[in-house]
Amino acid sequence: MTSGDLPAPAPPARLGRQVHWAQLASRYAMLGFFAALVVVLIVASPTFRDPANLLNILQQNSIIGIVACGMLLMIIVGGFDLSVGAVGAASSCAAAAVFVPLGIVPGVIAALMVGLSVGLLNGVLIAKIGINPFVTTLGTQVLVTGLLFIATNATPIYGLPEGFTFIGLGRIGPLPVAFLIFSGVVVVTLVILRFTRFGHYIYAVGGSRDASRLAGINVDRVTIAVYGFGGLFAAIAGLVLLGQTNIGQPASASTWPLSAIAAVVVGGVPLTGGVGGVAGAVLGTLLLGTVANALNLLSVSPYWQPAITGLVILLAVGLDSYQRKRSGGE
Amino acid sequence: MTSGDLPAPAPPARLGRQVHWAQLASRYAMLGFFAALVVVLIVASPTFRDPANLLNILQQNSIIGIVACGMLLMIIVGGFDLSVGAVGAASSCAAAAVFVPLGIVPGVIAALMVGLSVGLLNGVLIAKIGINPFVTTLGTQVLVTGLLFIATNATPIYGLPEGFTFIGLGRIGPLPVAFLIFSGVVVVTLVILRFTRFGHYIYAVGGSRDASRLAGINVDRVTIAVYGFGGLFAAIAGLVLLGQTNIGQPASASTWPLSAIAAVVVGGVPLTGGVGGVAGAVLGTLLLGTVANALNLLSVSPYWQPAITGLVILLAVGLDSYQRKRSGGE
Amino acid sequence: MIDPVGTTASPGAAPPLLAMRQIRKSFAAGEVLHGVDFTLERGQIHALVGQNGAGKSTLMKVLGGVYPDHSGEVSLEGQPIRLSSPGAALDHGIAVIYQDFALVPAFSVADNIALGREPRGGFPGSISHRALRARSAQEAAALGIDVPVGQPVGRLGVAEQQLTEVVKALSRNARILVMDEPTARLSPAERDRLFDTMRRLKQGGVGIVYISHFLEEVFLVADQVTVLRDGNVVATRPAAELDLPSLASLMVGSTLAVLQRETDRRVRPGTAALEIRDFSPARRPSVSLAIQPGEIVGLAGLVGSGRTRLARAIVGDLPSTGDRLVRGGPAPFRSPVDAAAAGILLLPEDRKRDGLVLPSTVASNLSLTALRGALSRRGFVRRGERRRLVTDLVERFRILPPDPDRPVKTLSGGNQQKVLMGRAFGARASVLILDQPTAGVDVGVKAELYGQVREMARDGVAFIIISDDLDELLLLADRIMVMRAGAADQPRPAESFSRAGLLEAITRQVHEVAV
Amino acid sequence: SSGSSTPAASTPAKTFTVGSMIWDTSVGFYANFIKGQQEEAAALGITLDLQTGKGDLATEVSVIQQFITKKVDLIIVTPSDAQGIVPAIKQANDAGIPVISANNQVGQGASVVTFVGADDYQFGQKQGELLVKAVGENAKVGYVMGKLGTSAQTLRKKGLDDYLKTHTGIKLIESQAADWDNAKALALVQDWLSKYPAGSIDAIIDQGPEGATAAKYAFDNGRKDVKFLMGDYPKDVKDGITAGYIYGTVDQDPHPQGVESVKMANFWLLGQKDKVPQPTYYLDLPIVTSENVSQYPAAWGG
Ligand SMILES: Nc1ncnc2c1ncn2[C@@H]1O[C@H](COP(=O)(O)OP(=O)(O)OP(=O)(O)O)[C@@H](O)[C@H]1O
Ligand SMILES: Nc1ncnc2c1ncn2[C@@H]1O[C@H](COP(=O)(O)OP(=O)(O)OP(=O)(O)O)[C@@H](O)[C@H]1O
Ligand SMILES: [Mg+2]
Ligand SMILES: [Mg+2]
Repeated sequence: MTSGDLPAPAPPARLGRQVHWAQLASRYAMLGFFAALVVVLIVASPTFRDPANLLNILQQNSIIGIVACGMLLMIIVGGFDLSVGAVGAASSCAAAAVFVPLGIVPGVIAALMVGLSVGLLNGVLIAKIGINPFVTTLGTQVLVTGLLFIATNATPIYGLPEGFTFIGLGRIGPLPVAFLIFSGVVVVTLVILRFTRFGHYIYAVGGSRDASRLAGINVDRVTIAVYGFGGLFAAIAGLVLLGQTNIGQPASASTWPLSAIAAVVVGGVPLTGGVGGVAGAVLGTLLLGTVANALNLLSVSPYWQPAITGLVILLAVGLDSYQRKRSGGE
Repeated sequence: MTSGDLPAPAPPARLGRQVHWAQLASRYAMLGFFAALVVVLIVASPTFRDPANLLNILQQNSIIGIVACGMLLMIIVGGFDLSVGAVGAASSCAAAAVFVPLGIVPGVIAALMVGLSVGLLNGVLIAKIGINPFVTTLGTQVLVTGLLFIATNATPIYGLPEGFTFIGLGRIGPLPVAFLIFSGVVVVTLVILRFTRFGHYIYAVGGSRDASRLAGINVDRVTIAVYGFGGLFAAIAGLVLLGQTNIGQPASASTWPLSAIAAVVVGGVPLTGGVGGVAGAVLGTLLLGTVANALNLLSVSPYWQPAITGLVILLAVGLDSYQRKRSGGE
Repeated sequence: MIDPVGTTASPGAAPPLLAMRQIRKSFAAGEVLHGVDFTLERGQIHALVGQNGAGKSTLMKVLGGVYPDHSGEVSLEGQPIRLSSPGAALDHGIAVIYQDFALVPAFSVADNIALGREPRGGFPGSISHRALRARSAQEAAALGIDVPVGQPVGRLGVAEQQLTEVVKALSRNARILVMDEPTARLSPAERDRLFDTMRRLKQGGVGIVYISHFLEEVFLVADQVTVLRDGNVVATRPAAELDLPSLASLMVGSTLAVLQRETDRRVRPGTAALEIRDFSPARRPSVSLAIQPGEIVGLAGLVGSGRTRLARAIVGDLPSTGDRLVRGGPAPFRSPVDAAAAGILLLPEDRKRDGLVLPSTVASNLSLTALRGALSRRGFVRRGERRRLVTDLVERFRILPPDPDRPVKTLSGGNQQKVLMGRAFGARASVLILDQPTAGVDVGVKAELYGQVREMARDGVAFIIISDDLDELLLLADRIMVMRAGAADQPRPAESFSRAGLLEAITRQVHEVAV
Repeated sequence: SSGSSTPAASTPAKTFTVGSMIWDTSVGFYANFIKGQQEEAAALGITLDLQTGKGDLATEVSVIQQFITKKVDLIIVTPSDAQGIVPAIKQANDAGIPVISANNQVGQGASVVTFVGADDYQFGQKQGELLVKAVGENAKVGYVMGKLGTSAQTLRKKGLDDYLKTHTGIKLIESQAADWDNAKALALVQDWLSKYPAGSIDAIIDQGPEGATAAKYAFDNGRKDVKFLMGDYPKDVKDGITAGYIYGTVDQDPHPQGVESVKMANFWLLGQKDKVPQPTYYLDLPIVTSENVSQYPAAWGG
């Protein structure tokens, strides 16, 4: 459903239904780039077009995708979150620690609680105290990681119930469970942004805090809630991670924040806030994920992979931005 | 001179002569926090007050300090740079590679060339193509690191002349050479921002691109030049790093971008651009450096150190922001 | 000297709709409202006038709940209330049109009109975008205001932004309506329509606070007038008891010189300082015009008539076709940078978006354009020179408070406009294009500014002045060019226009189009 | 809980202070290494000042410098790069502070008392041995590496490459980096499994233990044709070997390295220098497979 959602006039500039054409064009530029890439790969590599592989791509990128959805909300409201990695690691460790004695459900609840509370803490520090998102989330990231190391001595937590890998690696029919969870998160994000007053206010606050406040919108509450969702989604991602590795890894997930922000921004969402749609986050995630998969399948030397990835990012976004600029979009 | 420079009305908001008091207060809040910390440590720890240790602090934080000065310029102009780490590593490797056959001077030149060109590339991509700073510099970071890995197979470059450690670890009289280089960079930055037309334009462009454009400022050129400086400073830092380790290490310096941005922001410079002064960058660098040093001296368990660091950052900046918010500074 | 009837309600009589008592408000820089009393009755249009920086907007922001840290009591129909936040003020039925707008640029006009009171959708917490668009469009129509409901506000001209604010505020059916210089950026037609609406609301018992620097308008609509000076009330009188000169003198504390056309100034013959031939902003009719050194040409027209577009195209900020000649030579500007280098400067109409560098100080803003010239040598700023220019401009343009080191965003609207003017005048330009240069500037200073313009014209600077204030054009311009829907009449000598004639010329085409 | 001073149990004339710098304590591997050092230090009544290099060479240098200003009696270093740490060690030499390196070597140019442990180059060679033991002389193998540029990655690779020079029949048909990250290793293995149908790849060898998850995944998805070989010996790898979806691993047990490093430090400080093997004191790197898995407790996470 997600990719089918792309061409639909999701509101990157909150123009209600009808999208300003520059935005539309640019969205299509990125979409076109992605489509072209996929087509080339399908033609070039039999392994790539193997459905099993395509499903792998979906499963492998579900984690970052879930994080990216939360990141999208925080970017639209005018911030971002560097603590999602720490939250992911912490929540998966919390889950693992609780699983072993108490079983699945309490474990899941523990994880979600960890994510939600760190997220809300971020929100309060940003909205009420007025610390900027960068310092706030960098601080909580360091803090949470630290507490995690204290709690675990930096050693992984082993001994989880076999069954739990279902979340991370299991399938329902042909579809990876992780991907279904991702899809669920995408739908939730979509509904929030498109159909709820809260979502509308996320755009408003991101577009202009002052105007929103003067219109009687409770800017602080919106901000705090958004970071709450960010933390919650990171925790869900942490659970999926746990489901893939089956061990609680304190040192894991450290690359999530940059990867998730990258996914959103590559998807054409500016960091300035006030605009953007879930389509962008999904598109960016899949684009980066497909590139990584392709590089592996084509056995590109690991020494070359970063360089090529960098080039692809710059190329894709460059194309996008340049045309956006020409069409006076920004 | 740097710390002596702090209370002086350096331009966190380009207030020329006298500083708007909210800004002043907030600057003093952070400064007070720093002073208090230092006093406590001097009283508490004989090792800390040992001049040798104080000089160590200056030397150890020179690298991040140099990077932070470049970062400051890019933040004031309304962006930032995630590629400084890659540039630092690349330039130190370039220097190392050139040293071995050709000697010091060509090595230094090579390093600076690497830094400058990557910086300018960032600037062009941001100003001319219109890619946002996050994607641009993330892209070049990955790209540069990748090329570095290709060139070196990710293995360090050995066999540098002994003498070169002078830059990183040597002393002139009591003063660490690294710190003298840092001071030089600080002075250059100060002069640019306070006394040159270019510096004034940096604040204008960061404050409002549209207004600057209509006022007849060549916004693109200013932006490109700023990122050029950012890359150049990162290269200088790379040379100092090389002087500390005497090997060109492709995987080094990956933490520079976040550390440098953190230093600047902790110093009270908002990421929104248009305001800020070199004093902030210096203050932030020294504050974070002192905390790290103190935690080591007090033999705080490595597992506890991140948590405490996180707390300190949030506390310091929280204090600052909260009071700024109250006094309507923002 | 405070009129008892206006403020203290006599016992027995119903308490006033709104009573503000002893309002004080200070900023970091000091107190700006020194115990202000203000009373508003039901169905009253109460004009609030005063010089730039007098405290009008601050007082109204207190009423809007923007400054909960004020002191003094506010009571609504006798009941004391706390204005703790904008939300609280709105809940009390107080709607404010702020001088520097409160719009979300990325949102459509419709979204902005409905901001904070979006229609519910199918399920709790949901929103119906369809209903929202329909309702906003209908609300705008009901007020007879024509705004592009679907457009993002960020791409609108100031006038359209202003109209959006009007619809937004009027559609909240508030008990108290505050309008902070709503007409500063409107052309005559919109003003009249706005006044009709105000009178209608007044019939409905709404209390309206109306702030304006067009004193004629005050007498047109206001029942009651309160005059602020330096944060103090100097008078509260029924409008009927006042006339223009007396009101003006209450404001400035001295009588005003009557503004006259000047007759002695001579336009210099010879090669035009700036000439455009068959020149047209992208997808607009083409225009031809030649301006001599020392000449002042006025551009008159309705909102949307294309004046701003033309101006932005001339300095190369919007793409254009046709020829542009500077002092006889071709000048293909790719951007305002080229124009500035050739001595042609545009003073933008939107001081917040395109004009000022808000985080910077008054000094930085004033010296910004001049830096490229005399203020720097070999890339280094000549700080002494800069200081001198800045202090001179602050003094010449009567910028209040006269503190060059203030962040410009802490200045009052009118004073911000003065800074913008000062910046353009401080740079050695040969052609100045001023788009709505005196918007929000008080009468006293306007006279001053006109003097400055004429002085520079004497020194051979050529001016294009875009203004919705017809009197301004008639007073200043040597020739006036009327624009309609992007097309332009032949420029005619200003003397050849009567005020009525000019107004007719501006609106004519529109009627024909309507037919 | 602070990993520092523990009062001298059996008080000798003076309690020695030993500074221990570990290049990155957030690496799980070092948890038991640290435990070993702390236990031994406590037993010997040595004050152990434990510091982390935060995985950043410059920080490692500054930690050493602080040990020098603190005037510790001896420094134990676990550097991230043998050569990169040399200038700092030289400063310690100049300050007359003896240095012992553990787990990772210190390179040419500075003098250390001795090296305690097993270094990553040997580790790589041992993995070569294991590989041959697993697949014989002719095989197609996928190689999962750690984060590029980390010393463990470069040295273990060098060790393996050198070992395989004499076993030319074994081809590394794939070699990618998974950054010591379980999820990345899993994705990588998934991609390879879709690329190489049964029979076209014989084994996948991982520089670290992160591949354990991937091994289980392959096993559960019917790819029992691929042998999985790990590096290091945490609980999940032990479980994997016991359960049979991991062929074997090389056990670099961090705990004894920690213990021995402190013990050697103590001998040296007490002047019993003859008890300190020089220039190197190698601890063995047992190869663990299903045959002997039962006799080795997991190196950590046990
Ligand atoms: N945020 C602020 N910080 C500091 N001073 C301020 C701030 N806002 C307004 N002021 C000061 O308060 C005084 C009154 O400003 P205000 O905007 O109320 O004037 P005004 O009557 O609306 O003038 P104008 O007619 O130009 O709009 C001015 O001197 C202004 O400098
Ligand atoms: N994306 C944009 N960014 C900046 N300015 C814009 C943008 N889009 C339009 N504008 C400016 O806003 C103006 C539209 O508002 P307006 O109708 O007042 O201008 P106009 O058609 O010239 O009418 P007027 O004669 O009243 O100036 C355009 O002329 C243009 O200069
Ligand atoms: Mg005002
Ligand atoms: Mg206009």
